[in-house]
Amino acid sequence: MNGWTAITSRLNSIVRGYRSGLLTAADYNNLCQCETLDDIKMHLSATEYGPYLQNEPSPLHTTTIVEKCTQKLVDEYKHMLCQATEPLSTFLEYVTYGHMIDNVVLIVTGTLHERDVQELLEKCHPLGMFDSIATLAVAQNMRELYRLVLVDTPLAPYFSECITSEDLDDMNIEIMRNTLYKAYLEDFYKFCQKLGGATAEIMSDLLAFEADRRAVNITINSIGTELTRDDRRKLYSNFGLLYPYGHEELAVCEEIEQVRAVMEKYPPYQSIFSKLSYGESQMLDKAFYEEEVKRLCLAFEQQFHFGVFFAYMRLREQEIRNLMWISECVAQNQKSRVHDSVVFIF
Amino acid sequence: MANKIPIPTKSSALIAMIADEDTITGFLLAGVGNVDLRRKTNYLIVDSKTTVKAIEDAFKEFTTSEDIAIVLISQYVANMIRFLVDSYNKPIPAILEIPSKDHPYDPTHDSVLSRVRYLFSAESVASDRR
Amino acid sequence: MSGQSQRLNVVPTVTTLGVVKARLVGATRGHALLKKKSDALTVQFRQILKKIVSTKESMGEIMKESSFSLTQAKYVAGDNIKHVVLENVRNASVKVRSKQDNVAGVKLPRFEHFTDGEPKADLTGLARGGQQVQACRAAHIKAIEVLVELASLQTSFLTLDEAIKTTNRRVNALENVVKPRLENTISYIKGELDELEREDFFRLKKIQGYKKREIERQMVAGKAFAEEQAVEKVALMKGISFNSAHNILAVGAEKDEDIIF
Amino acid sequence: MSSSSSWSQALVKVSPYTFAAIGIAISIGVSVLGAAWGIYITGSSLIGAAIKAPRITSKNLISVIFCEAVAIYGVIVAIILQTKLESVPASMIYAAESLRAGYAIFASGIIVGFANLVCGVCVGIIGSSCALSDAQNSSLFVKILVIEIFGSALGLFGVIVGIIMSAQASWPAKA
Repeated sequence: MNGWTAITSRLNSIVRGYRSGLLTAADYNNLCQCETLDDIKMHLSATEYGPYLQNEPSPLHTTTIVEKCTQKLVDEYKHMLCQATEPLSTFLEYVTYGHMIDNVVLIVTGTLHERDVQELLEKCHPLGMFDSIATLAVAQNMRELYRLVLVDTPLAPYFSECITSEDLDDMNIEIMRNTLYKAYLEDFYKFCQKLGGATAEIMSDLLAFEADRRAVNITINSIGTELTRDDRRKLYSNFGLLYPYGHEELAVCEEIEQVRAVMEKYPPYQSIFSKLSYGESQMLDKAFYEEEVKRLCLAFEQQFHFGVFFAYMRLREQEIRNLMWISECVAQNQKSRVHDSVVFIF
Repeated sequence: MANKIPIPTKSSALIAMIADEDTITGFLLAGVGNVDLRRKTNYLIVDSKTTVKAIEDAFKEFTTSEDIAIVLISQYVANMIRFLVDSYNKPIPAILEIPSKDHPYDPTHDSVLSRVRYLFSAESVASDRR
Repeated sequence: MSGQSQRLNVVPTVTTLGVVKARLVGATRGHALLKKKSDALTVQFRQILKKIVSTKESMGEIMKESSFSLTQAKYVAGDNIKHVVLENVRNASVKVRSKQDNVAGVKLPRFEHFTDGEPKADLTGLARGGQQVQACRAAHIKAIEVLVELASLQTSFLTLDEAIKTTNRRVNALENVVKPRLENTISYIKGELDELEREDFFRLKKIQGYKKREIERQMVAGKAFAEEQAVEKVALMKGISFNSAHNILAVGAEKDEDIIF
Repeated sequence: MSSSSSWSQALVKVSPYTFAAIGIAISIGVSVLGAAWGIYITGSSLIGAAIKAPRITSKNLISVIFCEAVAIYGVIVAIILQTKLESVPASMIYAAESLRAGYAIFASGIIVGFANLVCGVCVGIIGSSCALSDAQNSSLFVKILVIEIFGSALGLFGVIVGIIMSAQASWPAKA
């Protein structure tokens, strides 16, 4: 009950209330039956997304749906953040650092290519916005940008830890992103350990899963690229079930089957990999998402911890992904594929 | 043969695009995109805010550009500037109407395909005439 | 034949006839050749037509697949992936090369795509959905292949269409204008020549008749003269000419007329 | 042996009235603390959960009432205890019986107070869970209510023992 106050408790109930607003399997079944995007809108208007979609003009685009659903998530997030007290507010901020990294990296990329920063700002994920993000726009060169990132963003520790201003110029942008993300995950993990109690317990499980998933994905995706083993090793987060022995083994993997062999030594992941037929890797992401959702839902089974906030945000994001998938399938007339990637949350 | 347009043979040319964001993203991923020194792109992203004027300008620019061999244009975008597309009759750059994901492909609107269809149906009659 | 106006304005002579006939032969040969060309083009044209229709249909499929693969990538890697891609554009690695094909003398453009430099096996979506991104890239490259093929087909279609139209116009021109005109001219010249010949013949006939009559008359005259001679001989033999006086009178009368003028 | 400064001396020398009064104070004070803590936990969750599911408010007031009951136990026991507090002649004040009565009231106060404190917290946490689960799934309400009743029974045990204990308290007769 560390840091547990009436406000936290109330927010906790609110977030659980929000959770009950997540779409159910019945909703998904209905949505999967839709023929047009307007049908989807009609179905969604009966759910919590209704107010967000009701004023949209009729030729609906999938991007609009996704945008509005994200808007709802952002509104809820802001509502919670406004009311949160320490240490919950810090925790909530941590939850969005992932998006923030994406945004900063996007702006850095844009600045490298001398794009109009105003345009870039529009493309940033709303969850990853912070007040001073616009100041990054004034940077003229890399050195200045680096300085601004250090001064103005909450990500400064990660930057100063992992990246020098010279790196900004020649480092591969994806490696930079993943280095930052690694630092972020480790920091978040430490923060949760510091909070202690049920929060530490649950969050370490969730974050370890996240870290392991990233490790596996990075391994699989870097097979056949110029990423060296050492570089690959450096992108793995230093915690999680796979740390450290699994990481050593993953770092030297050269094909998917080897990854599978490594992962099958770990019981929680064995089930994921055993679901995949031999040589298939396309469904891996979905399997991971399913596992993640399962774990996130479990976080709601306990009370008096911050994991629910993290879990809720992640579940909402998954739901938005599902909605995007369904609406894209409907828009592209690929109804037969609808069920391929929808991860039911309940 | 006075009006014969010479076909330029060049070693390399670009593919220009006027389409919605997702289609362009896909093709850029494939490596079609190009940004030249003056920060000019060889693609135009059409969203709800893009004006018809902008599309027209881009279309004219792409079709008159030297180093563009093919212009891919989303069908629904082509419908917006149908008169321009229809009045265009040079062989190079070739205008190609492509379906976009939100708008299922409608062969009746394709200026070339409609001619093809017409010719197909008129073929039996036409072959007598020829 | 549509009237005599449809002929060349020539002097109907045998030489001209020769010239015109040579032109007719040329026109006929040209017509046959053009007809063949047109047939060849039409064959090509129809092949292209069929290909266009089938390629357009398959293009629909492939575009659908590729945009779906993008959806898959977006599902796994997040919506942000498109911004990442958009911002990372530098130089085109997939380009088009155009060359020419020659079909029955018509130059058809042919596009070929090629990858410039090494394909960017970059690390987009390293932590999430890199494989889907790669799959999406592959799908779009496939789509580009089809689109480039379609583009060359379409350009060929337009060019061929134009070429066939011109060729047909020429064939028709030869068939319906030039040839009839030449034929008309030939027949006109022939007619004229025949006319001349007939006139000649008639004239000759006429002259012949005239000559015959003359000969007859001369023969008659000769006969008469011979008779006269005989009579004269007789008269001479008799010693008296009962005609000579009369002859002299007649000659004298003619001479009198001359004198009057 | 300086008995006057040892703890045992202190316990004996302190007035039984003091013990009795502290006992009464603990019984009401700590009980109310427990009840308040319970209501605090339940109430904040209830308010939060009621935003999305307003129907649960009236039903889940029962959790608050359960917590409130804990305070009422404290009040009842305090009243009972204070009726036990009788005045005795000054000479009898350190008599064994007086000391026993003082300790009995003191102990009974502590028993009731702390039993009610943990009972209040327990009912509060269960009540908070009850509100949250009811908001998600109304069929869970009755089931959790049963648990809550068991939790609130804990306080009752303390009350019963406390009352029996206080019955032991008998002051020496005035005569």
